[in-house]
Amino acid sequence: MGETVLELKNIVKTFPGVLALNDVSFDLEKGEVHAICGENGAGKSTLMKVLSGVYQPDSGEIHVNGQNRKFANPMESYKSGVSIIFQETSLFEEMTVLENMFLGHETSKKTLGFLPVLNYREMREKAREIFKRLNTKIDLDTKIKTLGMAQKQMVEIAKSLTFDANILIFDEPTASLTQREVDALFSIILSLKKEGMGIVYISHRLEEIFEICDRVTVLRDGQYISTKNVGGTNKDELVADMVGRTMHNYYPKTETELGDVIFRVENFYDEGFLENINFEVRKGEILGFAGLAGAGRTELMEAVCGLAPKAQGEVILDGKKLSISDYTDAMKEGLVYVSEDRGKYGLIVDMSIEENISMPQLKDFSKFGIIDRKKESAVAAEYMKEITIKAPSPDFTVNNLSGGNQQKVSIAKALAIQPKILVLDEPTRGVDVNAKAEIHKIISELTGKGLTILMISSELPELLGMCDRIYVMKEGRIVGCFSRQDATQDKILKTALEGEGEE
Amino acid sequence: MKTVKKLKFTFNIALLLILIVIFAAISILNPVFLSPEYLLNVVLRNVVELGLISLPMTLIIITGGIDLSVGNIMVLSAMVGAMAAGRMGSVAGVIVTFLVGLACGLFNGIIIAKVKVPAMVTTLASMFLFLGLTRGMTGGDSVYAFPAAEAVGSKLFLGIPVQIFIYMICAVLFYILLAKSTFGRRLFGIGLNSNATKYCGVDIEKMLIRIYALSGLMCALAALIMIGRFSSLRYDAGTNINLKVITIVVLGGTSILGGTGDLKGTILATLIIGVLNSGLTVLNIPIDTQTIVHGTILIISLIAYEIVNRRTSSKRLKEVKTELLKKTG
Amino acid sequence: MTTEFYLLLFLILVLLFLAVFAKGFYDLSNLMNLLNRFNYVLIAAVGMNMIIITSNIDVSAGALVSVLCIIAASLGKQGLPIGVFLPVTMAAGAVLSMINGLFITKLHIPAIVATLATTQLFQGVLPLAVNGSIYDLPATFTWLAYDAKLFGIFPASTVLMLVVIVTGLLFMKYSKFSKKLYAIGNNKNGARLAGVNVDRTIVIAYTIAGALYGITAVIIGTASQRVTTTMANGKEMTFIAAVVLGGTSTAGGSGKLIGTVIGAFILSLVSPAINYLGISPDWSDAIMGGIIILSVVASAVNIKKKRRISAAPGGR
Amino acid sequence: KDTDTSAPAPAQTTKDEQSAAPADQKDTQGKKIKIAVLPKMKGENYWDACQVGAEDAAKELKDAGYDVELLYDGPPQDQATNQKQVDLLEGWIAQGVDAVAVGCVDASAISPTLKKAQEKGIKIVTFDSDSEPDARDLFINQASYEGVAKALVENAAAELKEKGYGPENPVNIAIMGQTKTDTNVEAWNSNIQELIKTDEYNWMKLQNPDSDIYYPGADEVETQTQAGTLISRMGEGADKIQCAFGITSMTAPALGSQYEASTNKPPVDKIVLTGVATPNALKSYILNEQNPLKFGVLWNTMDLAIWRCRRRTSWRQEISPQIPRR
Ligand SMILES: Nc1ncnc2c1ncn2[C@@H]1O[C@H](COP(=O)(O)OP(=O)(O)OP(=O)(O)O)[C@@H](O)[C@H]1O
Ligand SMILES: Nc1ncnc2c1ncn2[C@@H]1O[C@H](COP(=O)(O)OP(=O)(O)OP(=O)(O)O)[C@@H](O)[C@H]1O
Ligand SMILES: [Mg+2]
Ligand SMILES: [Mg+2]
Repeated sequence: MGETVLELKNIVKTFPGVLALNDVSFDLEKGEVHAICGENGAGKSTLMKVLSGVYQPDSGEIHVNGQNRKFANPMESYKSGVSIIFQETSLFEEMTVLENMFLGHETSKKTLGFLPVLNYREMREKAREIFKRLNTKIDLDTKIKTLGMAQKQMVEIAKSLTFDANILIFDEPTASLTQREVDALFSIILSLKKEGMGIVYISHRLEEIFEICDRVTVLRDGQYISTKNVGGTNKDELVADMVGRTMHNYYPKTETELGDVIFRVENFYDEGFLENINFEVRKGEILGFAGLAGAGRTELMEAVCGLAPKAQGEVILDGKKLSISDYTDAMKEGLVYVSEDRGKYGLIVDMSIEENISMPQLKDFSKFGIIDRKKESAVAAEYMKEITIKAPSPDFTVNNLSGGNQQKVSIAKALAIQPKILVLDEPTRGVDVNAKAEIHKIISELTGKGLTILMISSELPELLGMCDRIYVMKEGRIVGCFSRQDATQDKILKTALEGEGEE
Repeated sequence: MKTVKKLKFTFNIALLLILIVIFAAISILNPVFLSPEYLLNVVLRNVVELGLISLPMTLIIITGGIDLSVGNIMVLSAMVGAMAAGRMGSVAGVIVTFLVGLACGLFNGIIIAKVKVPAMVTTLASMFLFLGLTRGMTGGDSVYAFPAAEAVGSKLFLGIPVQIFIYMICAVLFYILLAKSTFGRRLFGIGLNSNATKYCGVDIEKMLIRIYALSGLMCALAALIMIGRFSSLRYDAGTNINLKVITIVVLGGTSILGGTGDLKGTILATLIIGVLNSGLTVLNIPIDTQTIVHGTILIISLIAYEIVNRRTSSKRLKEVKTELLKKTG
Repeated sequence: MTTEFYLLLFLILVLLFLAVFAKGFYDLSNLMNLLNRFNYVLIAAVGMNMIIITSNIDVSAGALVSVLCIIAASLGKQGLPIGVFLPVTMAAGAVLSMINGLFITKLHIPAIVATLATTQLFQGVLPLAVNGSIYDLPATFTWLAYDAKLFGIFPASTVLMLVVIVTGLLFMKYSKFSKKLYAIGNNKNGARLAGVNVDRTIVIAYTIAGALYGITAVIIGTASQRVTTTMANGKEMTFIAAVVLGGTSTAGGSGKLIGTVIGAFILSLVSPAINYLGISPDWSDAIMGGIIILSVVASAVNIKKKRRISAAPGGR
Repeated sequence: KDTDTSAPAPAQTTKDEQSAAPADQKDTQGKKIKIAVLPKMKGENYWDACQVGAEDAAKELKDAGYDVELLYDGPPQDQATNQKQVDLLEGWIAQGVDAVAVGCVDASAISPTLKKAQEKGIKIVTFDSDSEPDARDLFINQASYEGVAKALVENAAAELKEKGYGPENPVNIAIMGQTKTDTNVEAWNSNIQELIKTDEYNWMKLQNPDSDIYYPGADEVETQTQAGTLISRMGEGADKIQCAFGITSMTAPALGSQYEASTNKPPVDKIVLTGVATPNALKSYILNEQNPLKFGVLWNTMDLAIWRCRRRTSWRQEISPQIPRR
């Protein structure tokens, strides 16, 4: 391989009460893709933020292109050749694509010899060039808020290329992308790599690491663990490094006896979003929903649960036709939805575990409108034990929990409603390997107790590993259905892309 | 929420201390202040209207909203009520006052909840609207009190002004509503994360409309008391009230960003403002200086809150991490 | 179509209506009187617009302008010409408004609360500093309002306003700084990551607004030979209303200056217009409120519709 | 008590009354007397002059051997509401002041509190704008309601006639008050309207009370802008206004200054501006030949306040000072 373009030496970073990075070293060579992996909170993002000047390290050295550097803010690091695409998007919704790409480093020319005036023409040309390089077309004058996730991601990448960077950092770029978009992203990464760029790639999806990375560095609890050539390691070994022990079964699916059809959705329809949806599920079954982003899976489930007021169609549970006008009705009938976006829709993170659990059905936790706090606490404690939420007490604020535990709280909250049908939308998004396996185990156990689960996921291995049947959606329609035995990654992907398959 | 609650606890104690210090200082400087008659008939009586409106305002601010039109709702409802009383008698006057207050509150609530115009913008516009309606309808003249208003505004019961009883009852009811009831819990939910609260099956639009309507009703109640106390009211009587009420709520430790706050703080803050208002007057401190004192106390309390907030949360974060470490090994 | 476009349409309709029904409305003296009112509202609203774009707000603007009026008058009373007291007042405005900015950024106090507190300080300090109001101001002081007429017609304050608008429009389009303002209003954290010094930018926005309040104060103050200590109290609501009517969201990050210009003009128009229509100016607040409500409701409904369409699958 | 004395007393009364003070010296000397003065608002020159006068008077009384403490406070101009006035009054009542002099923002709103004060034995004097008659001991009326209105209309009519108007060439008038709750201003207003209905003045017409009577409120800027609109509506012709009365100390100077500021001024020999204010506030407009504000009803509020303080020891009579004319 080539020369070393980036070296981080013995980085230490503490936050009040947290040792986020403890003596971590890392290096990157020209033309390589170097993965960093580790569980939630391992320190991956922090390391990259130290590198890009968001945080300043307590001690340690940063060498970029052979020079020792100290960055006071991200702009300084950009200018010295390090570009980063942050985990949480940092785009400005109300501003145009062009304004976003050049924010903070607009090109300007001097008017009247002294007044710096923005040079829109030059910026426009540069932007067009970059999009040509990325092989994408986006109108430079549209506002970001009108773009979809994938396009936003593309703007982020384009933005990072407006600097003459030779080091590019992707912090979980694929968390909200689906397979097709991931493939497109990978071809871009590969071409950038060919151009000689050094790329840091952070992801929880280990398959991706084996697909495009050259080396992989593992962090655990802020400690440096190992750096390996991807060719010379395997998934189990990586995971063992990440969690500190060996793990074997990622998808602990227990085979259960399926009951009769318990739940049917017929002729479901929502103008502009959903078209003629029909599906059914048997008691105890885990029914998967695959599809590209924007295929309408979330929309479908929200509509079925009364969260999209304009949708129409029939929902039949236990042979009884339900009339659901809002989510309260759905909950009453035992139809419960766990959102894909924990922080935004799933949990009130500034409230305690018990308060979150009681929120959907406060009536049951109250007498004459006055809340029974003892009951709240007792019920929460029960669920914490049942699905092993790691927290000191039920009145612990959710915000202070790890991602995996937060996800478990949202599942506990759903379970407390005593659902008959549980809808899980991306139940393991952004959750680390260990917690993922635990959540899978919980899901399995629940079906063992007779619960029926509808599960949306963009990770095909997860669907394949957990589901009894998988429906595939495309543009608001169901375009395919596979049984556990027939389903393969290729078939599902093909159906999701092209819309054909056995209906 | 536990951190928040602990924090509130200490902050309320700080407020109580401020109240006691101010109270003691004024009483020492001019013992006239301590006479029960002055305390009841002036100090308390003068803040009842502000106090009554700051109760629903606390709820509104906790949901992340704001209502800049309360003072104008007050005067509009009192005015239309008084006009009705003149034609149809006192009872009709009371009913109309409450109906107008309710209508104004619903107007705000529906635009905020259904049309989704930010509360600040909606109530800024309705502030102009209600003020303008009052001004246009009266042409700048006063409206006069009617017997029912006098009964709540200028009569005594057991030697204590009637409105003080009304305030105490309302304060207790609102305290229970916010701190103990399911309704209150949902309000906090809306303030902290309205999306997630909606995904818990809470009808947020209905909740918001309800609290703005409730605010309108409380404005009408306060308006009755006010017109009864002064025996007449002019169109501009409400304009200064808007920001004063917000000052009280914020002084009481409710975050303007929504999601945190409690009514004990608001009640304490109401008392502080009341004692300051009347106390500084007895000390013959000119009104302008009084304004400075108000501003300074507000700033000090904001800074204190910020410091307490930062200290507690960073300390709490440390505790959390060590606890977690112990628990998970 | 944008909010600004609809507002402009509305404005044109109103102006046509007035041409037909309000006799004498287009008299030169009335138009110039209208401009006078528009000038001071607009100049302050330009500053307020910048502040609101960063998703902050300034409810102390009215009290601050009152303070600045007194500062201008106390200089003017000594016979100093406008060439002296205008810049000094602007500088004073910049400094005092900067204090607001510092409160907000350094102490992390939400803008509405911080400025609520400073309002009380401004209001209270003023009567202590000057006993009562300032009267009998000399001709040098009232020069701007009485004698300074461009081509014998346009009040010089209109020239000030035009300078502010043109500079403002160019500044918002062609300066790096304006991009930072929008970025902060959109996504404070994102802006920080993009290397924007958020705190400093906000403080500067308040400072610029303060300087503009200085101009407003001079226009208001020089309108007669007396300047009172409460001159502009309560005017902040009019400034904010102009910005909001102009389509700037109080959530920050969006809104064009041209909208604020139209908004300020519409609001300034109301009182004289209805007076010429034979209606008491007492109704002007109600009509202003009605216009703002209709406008924000219409654009909210419009946005909702739009969102629905762009969210349709296949339509990306 | 009867409040209205139609014939203005001669100005010299002021001087004569000075001798009245020492007469009561015996019962009040040695005892500390607290006198509170509550203006409608602070920070406005008419009322600020009252403060100066009150302070001078207090000093004079002290020099004369009385132990007098003067308390002077009132609402800021933008908050000239009865609530503020009542708040202050309550504080003074609690302290047990001996006398209060009030210029009432709103007669009906303040009267209950004034009555409460009376019950405590506090002497109540109202000035400028009266309360309800049974809520005070004495009302000092600077000028009788008819007197002011008559002076204004008489002079305006004379001036208008000079400019070529009269029964065969009628004029439109407009009036600028402040708020409808000012007892005195409203009395002048209605007296003016009565007067122009009489045969003598019926060629002065108030066309549309809605749009031609202005109530800008206590807001200085609003007063200025409405005055500006009014000036722009003035000029020659039946659809214009030829004569404007600014009948408060804020609106009269506002008319003067807005005329100066106006572009395309209505011709000075075709319109008349007039009003009620302190001499200082109108001085420069009157002196300016190019300004149609040629006269005003003026008085010296400083003396008014001096006088009030002095009178408190002998409550016997109602006094009206002269309306000085130019
Ligand atoms: N600003 C901050 N203040 C305090 N603690 C922080 C801050 N940022 C990160 N941490 C803590 O530092 C540790 C490392 O966080 P980091 O975001 O780097 O993890 P990560 O590996 O990127 O996790 P994920 O996979 O969830 O993105 C965590 O314990 C986190 O709680
Ligand atoms: N990547 C994207 N590109 C464009 N629009 C998108 C994208 N993702 C979601 N959307 C928009 O969001 C709407 C809702 O999509 P929805 O979340 O229901 O799809 P999904 O299949 O659940 O996707 P996901 O896998 O992201 O959960 C879609 O109609 C689409 O307009
Ligand atoms: Mg991360
Ligand atoms: Mg989805």
